[in-house]
Amino acid sequence: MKRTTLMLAVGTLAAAGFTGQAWAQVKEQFVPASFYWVGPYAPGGSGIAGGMLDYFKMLNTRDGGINGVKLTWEKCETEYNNARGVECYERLKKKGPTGATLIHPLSTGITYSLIEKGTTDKIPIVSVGYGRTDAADGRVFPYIFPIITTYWSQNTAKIKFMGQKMGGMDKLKGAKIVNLYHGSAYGKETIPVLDAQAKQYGFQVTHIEVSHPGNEQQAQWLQIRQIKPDWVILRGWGVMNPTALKAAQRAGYPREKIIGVWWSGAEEDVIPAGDAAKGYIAAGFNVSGSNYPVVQDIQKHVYAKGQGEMEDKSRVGSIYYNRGVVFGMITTEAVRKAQERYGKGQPMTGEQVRWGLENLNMDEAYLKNLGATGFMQPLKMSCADHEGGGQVKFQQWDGKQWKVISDWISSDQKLVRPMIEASAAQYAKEKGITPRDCSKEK
Amino acid sequence: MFYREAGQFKSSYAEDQQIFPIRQDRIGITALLLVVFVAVPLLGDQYWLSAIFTPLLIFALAALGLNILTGYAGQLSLGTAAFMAVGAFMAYNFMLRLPWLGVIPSFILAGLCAAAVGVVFGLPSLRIKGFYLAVATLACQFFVLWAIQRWGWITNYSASGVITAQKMVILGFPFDTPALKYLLTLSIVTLLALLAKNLMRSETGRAFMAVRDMDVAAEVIGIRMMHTKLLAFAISSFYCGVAGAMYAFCYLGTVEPEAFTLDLSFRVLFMIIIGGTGSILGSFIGAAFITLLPIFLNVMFGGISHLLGVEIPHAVISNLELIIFGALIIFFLIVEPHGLARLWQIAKEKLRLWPFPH
Amino acid sequence: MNVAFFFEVLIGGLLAGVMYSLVALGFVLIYKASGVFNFAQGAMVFFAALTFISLVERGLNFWLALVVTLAVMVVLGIAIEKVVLRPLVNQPPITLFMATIGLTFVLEGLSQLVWGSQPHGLELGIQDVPMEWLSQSTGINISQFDIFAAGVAGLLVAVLALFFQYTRIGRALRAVADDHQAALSVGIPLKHIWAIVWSVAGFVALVAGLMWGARNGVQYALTFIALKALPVLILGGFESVLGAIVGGLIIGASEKLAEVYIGPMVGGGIESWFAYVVALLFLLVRPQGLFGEKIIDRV
Amino acid sequence: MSARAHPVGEVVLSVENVSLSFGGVKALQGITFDVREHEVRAIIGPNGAGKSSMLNVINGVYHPQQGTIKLRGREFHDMNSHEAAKMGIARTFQNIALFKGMSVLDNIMTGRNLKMRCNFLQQALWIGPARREEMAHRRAVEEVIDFMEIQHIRKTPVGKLAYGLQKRVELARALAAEPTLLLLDEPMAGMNLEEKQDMCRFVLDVNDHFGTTIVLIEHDMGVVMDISDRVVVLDYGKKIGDGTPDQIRTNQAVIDAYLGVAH
Repeated sequence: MKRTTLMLAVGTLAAAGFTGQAWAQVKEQFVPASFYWVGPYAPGGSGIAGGMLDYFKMLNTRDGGINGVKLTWEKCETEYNNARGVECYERLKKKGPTGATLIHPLSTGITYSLIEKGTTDKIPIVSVGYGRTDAADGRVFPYIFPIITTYWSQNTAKIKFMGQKMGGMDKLKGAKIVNLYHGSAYGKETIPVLDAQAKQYGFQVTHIEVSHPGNEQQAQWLQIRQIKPDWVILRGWGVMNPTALKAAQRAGYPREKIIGVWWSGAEEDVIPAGDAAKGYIAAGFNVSGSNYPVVQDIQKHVYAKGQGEMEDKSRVGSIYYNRGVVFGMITTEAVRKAQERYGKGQPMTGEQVRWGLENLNMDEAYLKNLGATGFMQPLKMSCADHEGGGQVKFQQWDGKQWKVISDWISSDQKLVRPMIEASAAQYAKEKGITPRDCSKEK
Repeated sequence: MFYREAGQFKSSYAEDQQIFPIRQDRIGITALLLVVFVAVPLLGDQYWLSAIFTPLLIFALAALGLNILTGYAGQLSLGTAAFMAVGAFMAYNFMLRLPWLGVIPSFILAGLCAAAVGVVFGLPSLRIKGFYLAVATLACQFFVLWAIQRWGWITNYSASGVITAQKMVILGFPFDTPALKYLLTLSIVTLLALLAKNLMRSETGRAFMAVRDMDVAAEVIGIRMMHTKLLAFAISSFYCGVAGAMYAFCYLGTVEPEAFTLDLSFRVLFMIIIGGTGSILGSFIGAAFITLLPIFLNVMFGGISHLLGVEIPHAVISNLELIIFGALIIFFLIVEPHGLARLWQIAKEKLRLWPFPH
Repeated sequence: MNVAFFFEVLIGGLLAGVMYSLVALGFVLIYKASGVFNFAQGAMVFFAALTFISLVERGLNFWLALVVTLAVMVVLGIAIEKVVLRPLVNQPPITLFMATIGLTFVLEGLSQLVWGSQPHGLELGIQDVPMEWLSQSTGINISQFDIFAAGVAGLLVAVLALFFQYTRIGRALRAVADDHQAALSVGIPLKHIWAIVWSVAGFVALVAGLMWGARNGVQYALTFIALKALPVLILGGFESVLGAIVGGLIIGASEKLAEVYIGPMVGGGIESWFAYVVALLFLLVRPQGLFGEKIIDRV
Repeated sequence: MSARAHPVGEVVLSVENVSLSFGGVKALQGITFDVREHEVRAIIGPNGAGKSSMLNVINGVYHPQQGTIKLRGREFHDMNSHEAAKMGIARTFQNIALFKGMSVLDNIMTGRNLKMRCNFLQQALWIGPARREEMAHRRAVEEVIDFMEIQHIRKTPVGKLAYGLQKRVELARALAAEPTLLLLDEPMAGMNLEEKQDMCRFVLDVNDHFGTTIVLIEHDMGVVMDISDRVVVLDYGKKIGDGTPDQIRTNQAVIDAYLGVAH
């Protein structure tokens, strides 16, 4: 009995050693999947993880990977906790034939912790729709990619949307806006941009903080009721979102006047609020729905074979899930781009993928090819611009699902970009970094 | 058979009061120090150094700090993370505003700031005991985090409240690789652990334990209650503060106030309960147990699903990890309420007598 | 100062305090009977509410789901007594406290393992909207749900009071709370009592879970409401049901008034710590809480 | 009693008109008595007479509502424990108040805390002065250990000791402080005859060797009459007798209180 166990153990070890050996020859592109499946933010973590990994699976079955290079991954639970996130990163960064392709930390805190590590290890840190805003300046942050739309950009798009709704930007003059934010780094981040815009357009902004976790907001909404604002910006996270909507209902504030950020705009943020959520508007850099070709391909190639990540199949096509698909597409397309330069059909290193990311240009035609027209916005990255998109769509909850109510609304880069560059320059100064000269990059 | 003190006679009280009175222990600890100071940095790869050993040592230091307060002086505190936060953010400020100070003095000053905060929030301990005090320390936990987010000066007016640790250069020598950061952490932790051990076997340590075991009797034999309790808060917070500074500088590199939530306070409390209250060694064992167990479970489940060839949904794995983590805590509390350090002690006693049963 | 607004804040705060009291009650029951500071109360609230809503969503009738959930909570109470408390009997309070933190992890993992981690909406049939007639006549907005919650809390306290006063088990429970040793010596089986009191606490957790779940949705964050109950506990005293209610009202009202009137002066968001500071200052005057028993050191 | 090395001298402690109550319970009512240098003074009385409360007032654990305490010419309204210790008062408790988590040696070492001068930094560094101080006090403590004949249990945690030994360790801890006034609260309660004899011997030796003034509460009349110089009798918080053992033996009020005469 004992001997068999021992032999089994030896056999396992040998097998493990063998697979380690085998890596060097196989054409695989390894992507760490460090997300969170437990805790208060599990709906977001598990949905995004599911979307991204299902997209990889679909690509592996449908196309046999990226030019024949199969995608592989390993999951790691971060619990949305910095220390765990760093451990996951360190554990997974050398896996696969070329090490980690890039990593989605899926937490602003973890992203911050990985900025230096990623730069040293030459592994791109990709934070799609979160993370450090000023890292959009690729000259100072060569390996950090806050792709698509930063919080600052998003915020200017929101103001633009409000202006449109009011019938022109000049109508914002004298308007009152309340910024209801989560008491955290994430929540506070848009305050400077809002203040700058308030000056520009002449509206009045009041910042009201909700302390973590945000399951009590009576006092805040009483204040809002006193102010009687034209708009309320909801910068929430987790339980703060449904609580805000409920509290708005209790205070008699119309939900059509509340505009959330994309971390306040998933099904999971409104369903718990029940009827109170009806009419609420949220920004998004991706939309919900499963009738896009890319999602249908996932259904066909993955779920039809019973290999999907989501236990609850109704979540396929939800906001978080589709966001994960966007994560997946950005990942694979960066690799594809890198292969164009460094060798088709070869696994790419982190450094090569960084080049791929910086030269990524996903225009409408490209998106159509991916089956993602309207699913996500066109992206054009560059050495200096690690954001690439900067557009937002607005969607409204009708009690059952999110309805898109606007086209892509672009942000005010004239305002945001100088702020990003100033902030990045300060970081560079503090850390003694000499920014890259992008004209010399190929 | 090989582990016993027969034949080792003490001829002075000084010898009797050594930290490791038994020769075999002294050999063991020397070997251990050689391994961690020489072999680990030489052989360990980046993953082990920067993701396992360094945080483990930092958490051990925080646990040691809490152990001084809770384990030795008997004052239950849930504010550990707040003291760490003070240390982290003040170290950043000292380095930023007084760059000529140097890394180590900045750490020490940051620790002293944490100690000052500790004393202020330790004042209620003069009137309040037990769980009431524990809940009262939550006031500290929440207030400090709030203040850090609120007072822009502390984060140098960063919009998000996140700070980036400066480069560490000591005497012109940069500590920038995982191995060097590990060595720096190890040196500080070893030194502070030694100081704590000395302190705990001296008058101060005895006063702490006296206050813990029976405060009325302690007062009657002349131990000053206020002085002793506040000193315990100060020393404990100092340790936590230094641990916080290292958490920012030697480990993560950037920190946000949310890194120091109540969760972290609880985690450190776990470490001392599982490791052993009132034991320096226990702080280390506890830190190792609490930091390594979730990682071990995560890796193990990954291995199991790989072996079986079936893919277990990750949500199941993550939740199982949580359940096993909780169950193991309960299990160890039942098996040895005095912590793993006590198990180690019992094992040593058994070993001393081995192979004779009594 | 706008008087109507002041009263709106005050009344709103008092009613929010009732919601805190609901959670605090569970802590008090267990502390009174077994001297255990049950950190898992928050997780129990989550577990109960999630079990209930999942059953309802799977098509069970409201009342049937309620009964089944209650049964589950009773089983849980018995299991906790057998597996966790009994082996730890006579251990210092901090050890038991730590065990309940371990229990928190188990419960959180278990509930999400069984029912998943998706948030759910919960409708109790009472709309969380301001009462029209009141806001029209006085300009004060009070949600009818808050009144309902206050009623439920009152009813719960009444039921508990009757249970403790008039049932055999209740009397035994009170005896145990007064003196464990004495209760043992007159033949009250401590183990059964503990299982019962944990079950009762499970019932209270279910009620709190339904109330909070109806307000903010049933999701993991329900576990956080324990943090709202802690200052209530130290203010009211760990051992007093009345203290939990009065403490809740004081904390709720002072917290909201502070956030509205002091908050803007210091940058807002003070709710996270204000309640604790109020409780702390209060403790400095009365170290045993509002209704706790005075401690005399005997030597 | 043979000629004493330290003959009874001046009054060192006088308790004047002390009253103490807890809520409605009057524990002490207008108690007045004094203690002379080098004497063994006993306080006796039935259960609940207020004996322990009296000791607690003397060394500042309880704070009386009324009355004063004069110690070596200094007058206190209410004593605080730390001050009392500094003025040379040490004591033992009725229900042993040892530090359960510590070894015998450490327990006794705490008795010397007031004599230690090094600050915590020196102690942490374990440098010269702190180390020398620790050793010096260890030597002093070893003398107490020898005196109390507890060498064999030096390193044992006190929680593991038998009751009689714990009482002895507690006395040792008090002695380590080199007190001039020692308060003993039922040092022989719960002991068997042999242990009692040992304890009697220790008490008398302490008085004899170090000249320590002793105030002691004891139930065993035989012991009290044997070893004390003067006796105070309390009943229901009031003083009902005060004098030499012989005087007390014949005091009618005392006899009534002990025999339970109907009032």
